Amino acid sequence: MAEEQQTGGPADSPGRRIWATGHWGPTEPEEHPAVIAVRERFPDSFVDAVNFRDEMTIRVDRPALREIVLFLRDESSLRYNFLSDLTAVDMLRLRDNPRFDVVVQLYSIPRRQRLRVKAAFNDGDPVPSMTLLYEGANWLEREAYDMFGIVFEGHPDLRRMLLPDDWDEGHPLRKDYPLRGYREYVQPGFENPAPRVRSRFRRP
Amino acid sequence: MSLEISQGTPVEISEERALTDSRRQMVLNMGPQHPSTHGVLRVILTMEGETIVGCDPVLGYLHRGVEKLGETHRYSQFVPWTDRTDYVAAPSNNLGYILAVERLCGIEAPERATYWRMIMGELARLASHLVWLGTHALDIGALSMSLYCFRERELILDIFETFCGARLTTNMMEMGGFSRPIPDNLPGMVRDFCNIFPEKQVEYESLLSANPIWLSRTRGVGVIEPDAAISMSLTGACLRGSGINYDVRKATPYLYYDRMDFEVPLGTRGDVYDRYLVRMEEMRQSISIIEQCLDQMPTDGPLSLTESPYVIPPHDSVMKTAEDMQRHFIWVIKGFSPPKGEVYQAIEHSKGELGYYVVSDGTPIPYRVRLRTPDFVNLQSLPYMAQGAALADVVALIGTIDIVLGSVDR
Amino acid sequence: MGIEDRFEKSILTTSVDSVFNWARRSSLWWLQFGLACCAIEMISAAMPRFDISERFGMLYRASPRQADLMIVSGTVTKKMAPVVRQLYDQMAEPKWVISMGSCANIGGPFDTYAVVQGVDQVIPVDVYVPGCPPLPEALYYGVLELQNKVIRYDTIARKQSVDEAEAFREQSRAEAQAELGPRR
Amino acid sequence: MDANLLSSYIFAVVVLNVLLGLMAYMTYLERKLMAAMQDRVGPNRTGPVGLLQPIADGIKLLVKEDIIPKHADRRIFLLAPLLSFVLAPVAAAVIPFGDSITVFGHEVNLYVADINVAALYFLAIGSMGVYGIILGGYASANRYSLLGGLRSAAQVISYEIILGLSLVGVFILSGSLSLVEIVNQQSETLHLGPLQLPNWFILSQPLAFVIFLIAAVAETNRAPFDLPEAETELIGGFHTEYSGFRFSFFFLAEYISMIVISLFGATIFLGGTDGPIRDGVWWLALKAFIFLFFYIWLRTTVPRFRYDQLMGLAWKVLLPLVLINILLTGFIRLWGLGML
Repeated sequence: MAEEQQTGGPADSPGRRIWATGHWGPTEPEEHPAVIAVRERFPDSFVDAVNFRDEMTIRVDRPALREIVLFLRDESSLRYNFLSDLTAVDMLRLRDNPRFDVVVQLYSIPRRQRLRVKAAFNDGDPVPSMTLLYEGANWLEREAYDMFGIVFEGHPDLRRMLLPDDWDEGHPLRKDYPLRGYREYVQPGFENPAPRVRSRFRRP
Repeated sequence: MSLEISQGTPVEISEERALTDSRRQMVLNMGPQHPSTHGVLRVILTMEGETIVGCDPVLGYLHRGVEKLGETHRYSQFVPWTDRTDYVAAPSNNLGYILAVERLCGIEAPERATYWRMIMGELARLASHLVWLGTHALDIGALSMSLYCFRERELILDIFETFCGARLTTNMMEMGGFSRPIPDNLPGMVRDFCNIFPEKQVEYESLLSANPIWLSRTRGVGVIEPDAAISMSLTGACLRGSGINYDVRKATPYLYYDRMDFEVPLGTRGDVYDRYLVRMEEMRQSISIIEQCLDQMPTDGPLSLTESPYVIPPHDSVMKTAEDMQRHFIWVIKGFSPPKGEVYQAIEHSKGELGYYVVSDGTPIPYRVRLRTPDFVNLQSLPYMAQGAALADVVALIGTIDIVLGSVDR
Repeated sequence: MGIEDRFEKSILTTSVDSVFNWARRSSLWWLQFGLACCAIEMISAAMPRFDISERFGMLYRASPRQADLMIVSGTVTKKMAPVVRQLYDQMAEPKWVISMGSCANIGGPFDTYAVVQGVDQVIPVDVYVPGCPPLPEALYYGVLELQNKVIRYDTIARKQSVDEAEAFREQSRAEAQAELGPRR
Repeated sequence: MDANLLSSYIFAVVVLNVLLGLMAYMTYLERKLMAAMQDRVGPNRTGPVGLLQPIADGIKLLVKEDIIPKHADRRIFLLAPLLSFVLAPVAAAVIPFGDSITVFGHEVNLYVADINVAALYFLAIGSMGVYGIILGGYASANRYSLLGGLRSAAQVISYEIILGLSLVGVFILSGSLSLVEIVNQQSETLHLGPLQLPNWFILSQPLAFVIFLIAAVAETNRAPFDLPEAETELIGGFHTEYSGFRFSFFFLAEYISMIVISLFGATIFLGGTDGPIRDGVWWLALKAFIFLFFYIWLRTTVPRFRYDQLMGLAWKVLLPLVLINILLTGFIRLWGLGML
C-alpha cells in the first residue's frame, strides 16, 4: 500500500500541522538516522521507507526482520528498546501478493522517538518471533496467531489466546472471514416464540 | 506442574519423583467467575501448599471482536465501541481513537475543545483510578475502601452525565471537537470536584498508606525489575513503579500536555506498594492538570470545526438551511474518506499507553483498526510476578496491574 | 431436591408459599458475577449512593451455591457461555436471573463471531433490563419487578415452567443444529 | 427430679434461645453498623427499618435447595455444619449472667453450670468448633474449601494457644479457673488515693487484654483474620459448597461464637455483671456489645492478613509477649505474697 501512499492530506487547521510533533524523528526518509542505519547495515533486506503524517515506516524483508529489530534495539545511536505494539494487517483487498503485513511499533525510551517496521509475507510463511528480543511480544504474537493464523518462528508458546482452545472456525481478523462468523449462532427464539420462564400469574 | 505435564517430561524426573511432585502440587482454577479477578479473567495456578509455582492466565472470556467491528463500520460509527473496550475510563478511549482519526484526516480541534478533551481525559483517569483503588483494596480485604472510592466516583459520573447524558459509556467526543455545547454549570461542577477531591484522597491515604497490614501485604510483593519491565513492554504505573520515566503525556505530548506543569511520579522498588503510591500521586497531578486547564481555557470560542469535510455539520444550522441539511445527510449516510495511510496514535490512558493503529485505504470504512490496550500487555507480567508468591498475593497482583477485561480481550 | 419435587400443588403448598415468598423476596442474595461494562454499573448500584444490595436485603455472595439471583451483567461470549450455564446449574433452587443490559438481552452492539446473541439462549431469564449500560435506577426497577414476580412465585409451577423452557431450548437447538450442520 | 438441676435445664434453654435471637439480630446490627460506617443506609425495606430482615433471611435459607456435591464425602459433609453449630452455644454454659434470683419461690442461679475449670472448659469447647470447619472443607471435594479448611486448622491451633496463655495472667491473679469466682473477685473496689476503680482485670492485665482481643478475633475467623473464608481469595473458603440451611448453620455458628467469646471476654477482663450502678446482666450485655462493635469496626476498616503473616504474628510476636506477661505477673504475684 506504500505505492499509493500520500505524504500528507489536506490540512484544515491553519498554522501548525498538529501531527508534526517530532515524535517520529526527521520527516524526510533520507535524513532519518534509523533509515540510514538500516539501509547501510542491511542493504539487501531494506525495501523502502515511507513517511505519512510524519510517521516513519521502514519496510523490510521478512527473513531479516528479527536481525533488523535487534539492530535497532541495540545500536547505541538508535536504542529502540521498547516494543509498543506488534500486530498484523491482512492486505487481501489492497494487493495480491504478499498477503499479510506484520507491523512492529518501536519506541525509544532514552531518545523519545517512535518507529514503525513492517514486513510483508504470504500465508503460511513463518515470521521471525520477537519474543527473544522483547518478552512483551509473547502475548502480542499469540494474539496475532489467534486472529490471523500467522505462525511465528521461535515463539515458545504459540496457542490460541482470545478465542476458545477448540475454536475451529478459522482466524477472524482475516479479510475473508465474515463479521458474524461462518456459522450463524443458533437462535432458537428467532422463528418460534422465544422460550421464556413464564409466570403463572399476571401482574395486577 | 500437574500430573499430565510431569508425565510428559520424563527425561530427568524419575517416575517416583514425578508422582510425589504431582501429589505435592495442586492445580487451582481461579475464575472466570471469581470475586477478585475483576471480571472474567481466568488464572490457572499450580501451587505447592499456598505457594505459586506456575501461573497461566487464560483470556478471551470477553473477546467481542471489537477490531473486526472497526473494520466493518465507518470511522465515526466506531466511536461507541471504543467506550466499551475500557469501560471504566471511556472518554480516554474516545480520545485515543478520535485523535488517531483526526491525525489521519489532518484536522485539529479548536482550542477550547482541546482543553475540554484534556479535562474529560483526566476526569476519566481519576474515575478509573478510583475503581482501581476500590477494587484493589477490596481484594486485599479493606472492605470500606471500595465504597468510599465509588462514592467519589459518582461525582465524576455526574459531570459526565451533565455533559453528555451518559454515565459510563459516554461517546462524548466527535471528529473535530464536540458536537454538544458545554453546559453553563459544567466548569463550576469540575471546580467543585477539584476542591472536594483532595480532602477525600487524604482520607483514603489515612486508611491505607501507613496501615501496617496494608504495608505488609504490599511491600516487597510483586517486584518488577526495571529491565524486565521494559522488556515486557509494560506501561503506565507498572512501568513507572519500577522507576522508568515513560509517560506518554511527557514523552510524546499530545493535546496541550506540553503547556501543562505536572510531575510524573516514579517508584523506586517496583513493588505493589510503589505502584499504589504512583497512582495516588497521579491522581493529585490530574487534579492539578484539570485546574490548570480551567485557568488557561478560553471561556468562549467554537467547540468544533465547522468547514471541514471530516466533521459533522453543526447541529443548529442543519435545522435552518437546506444546504447544511444535505451536507449533514450525506455526511451521516456516506461518512468521510480520509487519505490513504496509516497512523499510530498513543495516549496516556489511566492504565498505560493506549495506542490506536488505524489503516485507511481511502474508503469511508477503516481498513484496519488496531487497539493496543495497556492492560493486555501489562497482564503479561502476572506470571512473572506470581512466581513464588502466595495465593493471597495473586489477588493483590491482579489488582495492582489494574486490568479491565473489556480492554484486555477487546 | 427441594420441596417442589415432593408435592403436588395443593392448598397447603400455596399458603405456605406466601410466607416463603415474602422471605425470598426480601432476601435475594445475588451472585457476585460481573461480565462487562454493566458490571461496573451493577457495582455502582451496590455502592453508597444507591445501596441497592443492602436496602433490599440483597447480600452478594461469591459462591453460586448460596446465591438466589444471578445478574448477568454484560456480554456473554461464546467462550463464556458454558461457564454461565455452569454457574446457573450450580445455584440452588429457587433461583432467578436478571439479564442486565442490551448485550445480555440480545447481544447489544456486538453482533460478531464471538458473541452469543442474548443470554436467554443459554439460561432462562426472568427480568430483562434494557440499556447500554442501564442506569442503577433501571436495575432498581428490574429488581423491584423481580420482587413482584417472586412474591407470586409458585414452587411447583415454577419447576414445571423451567423444565418446559429447558426442554424447548434443547429441542430447538437440536433442530437448528440438524438444519445448519455441525460446526466447521 | 432435682429442682436445682431442673432450673439449670430451664435456664440453659433460655440462654440458648436468647443467644439464637441475639445472633439473628447480630447480623442485622452488623449490617446496619457497617452501612453507617460506609455511608449507606443498610437494610430498610423488610419490616420497619428493616427489622424483619434476619427473619426473612432465615426462612429463605431454610427453604433453599440443599445441594450435596456429587464427589463430596456425603456423611462428613452433612455432619460438619451440625458440629459447628452445636458446639458454638455450648460454650456459653459457664458464663455467669449474674447472681441467683428467686422465681416462684425457687432459687435460680443465673448460670448454667459453675464448674471449677470453667475457663478450660470454654477453651476446649471453643477449639472443638473448628472441627466442623475442617471437616466441611475437607468433605466438600472443592479445592477452595480444602484450602479454607487447612488455613482454619493452622490458624485455630496457633491462636488457641495465644488465647489460652493470655488468660493465665488472670488465673494467677485470681487464683481460680471458675468464672463465677473471677467475677466475684472483680466486683471489689480498689481505692487508689482519691480514685475509686473497679478491680477489673483489664486494669491489672492490659497487655493480656489486648492479646486476648486479637486472639479472639482470630479464633472466630473474623476480619482481618478471616482467612478460612477469605472471600476475595477463596470465594467462600470452607463453606463454598454449602447451600441453604447447612450454610446458615456455619453462619449461625460464627455469629454465636462471636457473641459467646465477647461474653467471655467481658466476664474475664471487664468484670462481667459488675457495674457502677446496680449490677446486673445489662452491664454484661453492654460490655459484650462493646466487643461486638469492635469486631464490626475492625471488619470495615482494616485489610486482611496474608497466611504466613498471620502465623508469623502469632508465633513471633504474640507468643513471646504473652509469655513475658505471664512471667511478670507471676513474679509480681509471688512478690506480693511475700514468697520472693
